[in-house]
Amino acid sequence: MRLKSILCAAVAMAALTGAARADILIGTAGPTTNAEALFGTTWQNGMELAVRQANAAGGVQGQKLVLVRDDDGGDPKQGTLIAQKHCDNAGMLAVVANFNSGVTIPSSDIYNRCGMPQVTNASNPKVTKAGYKNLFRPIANDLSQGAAPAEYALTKLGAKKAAIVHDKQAFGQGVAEVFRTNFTKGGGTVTSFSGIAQTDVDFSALLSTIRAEQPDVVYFGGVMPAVGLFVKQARELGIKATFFAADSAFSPDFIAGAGPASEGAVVSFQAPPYDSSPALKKFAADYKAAFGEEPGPYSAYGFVEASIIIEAMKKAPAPLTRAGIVSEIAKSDFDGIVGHVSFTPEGELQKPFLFLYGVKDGKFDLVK
Amino acid sequence: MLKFDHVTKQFGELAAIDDVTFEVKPGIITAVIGPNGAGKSTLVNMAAGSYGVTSGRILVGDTELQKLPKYRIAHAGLSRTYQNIRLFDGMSVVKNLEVALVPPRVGSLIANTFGLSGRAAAEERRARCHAVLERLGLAAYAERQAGSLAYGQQKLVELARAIVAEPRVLLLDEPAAGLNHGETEQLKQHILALRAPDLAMVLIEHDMKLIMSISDTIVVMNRGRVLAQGTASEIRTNTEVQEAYLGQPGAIKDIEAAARGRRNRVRIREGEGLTWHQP
Amino acid sequence: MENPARRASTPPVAATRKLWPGALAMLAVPVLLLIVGPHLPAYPLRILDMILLYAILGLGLNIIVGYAGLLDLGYVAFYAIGAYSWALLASGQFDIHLPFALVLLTGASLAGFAGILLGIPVLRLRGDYLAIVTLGFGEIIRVLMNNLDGVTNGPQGIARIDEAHLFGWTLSTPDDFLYLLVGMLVVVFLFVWRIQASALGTALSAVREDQDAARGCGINTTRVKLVAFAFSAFIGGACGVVFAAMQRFVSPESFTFWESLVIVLVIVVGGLGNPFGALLGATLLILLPELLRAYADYRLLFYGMALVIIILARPRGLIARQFGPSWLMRRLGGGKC
Amino acid sequence: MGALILQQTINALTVGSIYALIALGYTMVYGVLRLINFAHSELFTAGAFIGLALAGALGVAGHPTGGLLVGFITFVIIGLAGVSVEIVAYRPLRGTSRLAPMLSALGMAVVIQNAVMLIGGRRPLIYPSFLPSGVIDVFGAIITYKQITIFLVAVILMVALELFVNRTNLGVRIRAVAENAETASLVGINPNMAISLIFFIGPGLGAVAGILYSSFYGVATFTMGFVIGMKAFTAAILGGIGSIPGAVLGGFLLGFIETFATAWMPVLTGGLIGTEYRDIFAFSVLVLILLFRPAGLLGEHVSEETIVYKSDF
Repeated sequence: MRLKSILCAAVAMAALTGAARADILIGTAGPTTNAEALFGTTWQNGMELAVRQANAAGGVQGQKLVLVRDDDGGDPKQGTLIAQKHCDNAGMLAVVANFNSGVTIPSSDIYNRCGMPQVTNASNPKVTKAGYKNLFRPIANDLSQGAAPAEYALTKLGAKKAAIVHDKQAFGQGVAEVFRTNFTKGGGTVTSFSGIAQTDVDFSALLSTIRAEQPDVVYFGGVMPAVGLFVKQARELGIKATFFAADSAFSPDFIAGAGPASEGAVVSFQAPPYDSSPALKKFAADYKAAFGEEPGPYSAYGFVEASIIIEAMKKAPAPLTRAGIVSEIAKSDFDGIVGHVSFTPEGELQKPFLFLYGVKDGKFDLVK
Repeated sequence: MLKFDHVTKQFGELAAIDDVTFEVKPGIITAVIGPNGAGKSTLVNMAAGSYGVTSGRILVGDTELQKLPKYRIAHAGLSRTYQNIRLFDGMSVVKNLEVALVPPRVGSLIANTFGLSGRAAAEERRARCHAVLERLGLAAYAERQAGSLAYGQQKLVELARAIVAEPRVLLLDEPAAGLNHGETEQLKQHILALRAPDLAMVLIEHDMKLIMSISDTIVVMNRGRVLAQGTASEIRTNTEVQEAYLGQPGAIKDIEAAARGRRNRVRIREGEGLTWHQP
Repeated sequence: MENPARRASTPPVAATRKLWPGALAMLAVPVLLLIVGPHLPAYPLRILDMILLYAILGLGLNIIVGYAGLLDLGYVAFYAIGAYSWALLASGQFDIHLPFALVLLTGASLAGFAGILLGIPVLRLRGDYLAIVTLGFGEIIRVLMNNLDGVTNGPQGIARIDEAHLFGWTLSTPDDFLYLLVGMLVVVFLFVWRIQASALGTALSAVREDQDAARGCGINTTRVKLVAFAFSAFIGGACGVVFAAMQRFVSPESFTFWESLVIVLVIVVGGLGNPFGALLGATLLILLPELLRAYADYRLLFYGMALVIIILARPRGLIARQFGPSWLMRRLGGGKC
Repeated sequence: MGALILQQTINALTVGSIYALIALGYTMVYGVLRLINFAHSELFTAGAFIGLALAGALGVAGHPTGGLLVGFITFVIIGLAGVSVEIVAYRPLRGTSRLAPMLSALGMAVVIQNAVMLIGGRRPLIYPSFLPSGVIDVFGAIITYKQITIFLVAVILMVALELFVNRTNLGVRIRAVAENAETASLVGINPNMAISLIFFIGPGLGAVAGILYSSFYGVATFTMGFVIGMKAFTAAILGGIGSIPGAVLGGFLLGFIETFATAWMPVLTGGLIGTEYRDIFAFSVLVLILLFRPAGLLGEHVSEETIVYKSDF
């Protein structure tokens, strides 16, 4: 037993180096070196911003916050190792983890065992199925992300035929299937439902086939940069349909990458326009000041997710404990920069919000 | 014991071996000689299963070798050495020999692995290997890596590997090539000591002195055909043989090039320089 | 006259060596792991579990790559087959809940069977052609897992896999898996060592050194390669079952080409064909990226550099082939061998 | 229908051109060192990034003629990088084992990819096209000038390489080393010189492919090399690795297999087998071809007795 406590102490010490003893640690893990590195990094930057602003405002209960960033490479195995690392660290009181559903599911087991408040960015409906009380998802799951565009296409655009393409990843295929279900339910016809590889860059073969189907809308379940390439190549081949894409396309990269081809494309995103409220305007400006670039597609989510933890910490009884923070997060009831945050008993957002944007004159323009 | 029965080998248009028939008897040493490209190596390679046979039969006892895969030919009791040494360089000398004694049935191999059977047999195989090494004066090198030995020793290890399985037919492909005088003499003694009533030995060699001194019968080949067969003194006086050996080397080279043909590698042979074989 | 080649001879003087010093030295490792392991905090303990898992994978792949000299770049396929066996046969996916021991055997056997099925057509290919076909096989299996939505849930993966129970013992914490993995390691280690020391090992070595000469010596090279493939795949499959039981979640992203490369790295960095090498290689390759976490963005850069430096410094691996368990036994046992 | 077939053929030729260009680098290195140069795909990526930086520095982004200059300079830079990689990471390992240099190459691939990430950033870079824009409509199929340019550049480079290797003194030296380094050194050819030359040309061509690729698709990401590298390597194997015409054939063939699998498989199987089975189809074709031609389409089948290397690894 003595051996164990000595080793524990040694590890805790090692983990704490770089952070003053009294600091409160918030952990995070996401992909920062693989193909999704841009998402993971800018997502974590969003949290970083929230933490910095909290510190500038005097920290939480007189203590400073430190964000411990880790790279899980989108790999479930690494995700579980990091989860255990965070769990073992006594100074770590909450985590924002993980970015991918496939990593969140196995790691949530581990976070659950050590009672760690876990706020996730994973949108797959399955993530919250285990019923862990310490797991919260402050974003809309794939069900609403796929449903809203289908409804919009049917009612507003009067679309009859849709071609659906997805990247065979948990997220892309998930939203694409929801779109298919809702589009068919609403009386539309799905002309084709095709999978591609996430790393694909050449869609000419598939697009040539889709062109022959003459769909009214094309839904792309996938992420950048594939979605930008897809739209661009489709226009080059003369496809006239309206394109729909999910949140990762809500980025200047999409408009710049696809160029004029992006005009008219509809993108779903879980935040109102950056210029729609002073809070969002301030976020976008602060982000640019801190990191020298525009926010990434998931930066706002990262900011909100960290904010939820920080808000809970402010209210939790001192001394702060993981359990105390969990119960405070569950009681969350405040307006984040993107919308009102409060959770169902399952840890889902009470009222998921989703906005649809159309690209107009090289800018995202709220359409719904 | 080993019988070539109207054997022909075509490489494209060229008949490297053209209707060859002769028999190698047990208990004696049969040498096969001939100028470069006469087809000696092709004959050995066909018997050992490295080359397919175009037509004809090659027999050990009643077994038709030309139908068998290479490893079954070994099981039929034929083993060989190579013109260019082909030892298992990274393995110890004794392991090299053990390869030739690996049980043929894969089922028993698996059983051995799990320790279900064959412990005694494994010991016995090892003992046999050591015995053969002892006989060829290699006992001291048993645990050395085969690739680390001197050339002459490697040649002997190859011989040891060829005889450890107690073959009925032993093909020696230029065993003395590259050996110095003393080593050749030693080799000669070993070959002579191997002579046994139930072992047919075939010797392919360029060293005429060695051949004349140990062969019981000599087969002379030229341009893929058997030119003559007889004892050393008969061959020496045969006029046809003399002609063949003094004949045009150029023609022979063509055949050889064809025999090795179709490979896209630069090779330098004596006096030839760099040649390109286009695909 | 008697054929001298058949003359019997007395075997060499029986070796007077002791077995216990070597055996003791080797047993010390698992015993130490069992004593120290459970006292480790959970994070290092989980890393230790991963190291053990990759060590076992390395031992398995060594049979093909290290012993038989055939480069398999798709080993992860067998690992995946094992993992999905547990995921499908012990979860709510089809509401089948088989016991762990049974699935361990089934999953490993399925993988072994897949190894044979793959081996029959492709084993006549040589060198890099075999490597690329195995790579293709690995990708085919992964893409299949990703595409067969009705069976494997596709990219969503299979979650909420059962907890493993082995003869009444519940495997749930990292400690539990430490015991299981140490046990497996000992068994697999002894097994691959047996292979190396047995006639099968001799045959495989001959295939590695010179396939044609081996055939000329009477080795049915295709058959022994097939056996090697099956054994290797069997071990890979068993590891997959354990991995799925540990994670209680499987998805295709755990079985990428990169995983195959990592397992090849484990054995090459450690020492090809040497069971100790696999242990050392796994330790290094799993520990290194974790230790480098402090370097954040530079982590993988340093990881790559470290790999190149290690390989440049020890091109034949950290422990050369000949310094395997047999060597250790001789070395510590004294006497002649 | 005819237009669709024509369209898909053009699509396949474009993709195939890029595969073929990258495959050349693999096949040349393999032909000489029997090494799978994992770092090749990352040099391809680095080429695209350096090309972009150069275009910015020279102020020629988006000009086809400026592209020629950028392509040339990038060829030289990446060529030199390739030579350095060989000298640092592969040369010391020559003659040790076959796996050591291959895994050293893997380590280099990780290093280069992460260096590109750290220097070039994680954000997908919007790539200015160096290719002329415009389309022609041929019987209902749309052919872009970009596609035509890529195809032409690839063909010109491949013909130039073939001529270089077969008709020039340096080329013959390379081939001599490829055939047999030992023999070549006997006739006075320095194998190191020839190997360096190969590591200059192969990655150089890869870098040009990188610029073409990014110009065509309009984007460059630091991770783009890995998958396309694997495909190009597959193409090289398909054609018969070590053979230059083989790499070209393999590249185009893989382009066709992928394109037609995507376009027709769902149609032919009534939707039973979707586009997501493309890679399975491609690898299955590879396996089948290798079963009937174990050394690839244009590779040479070496008979047992003439095998120079006794062991595979």
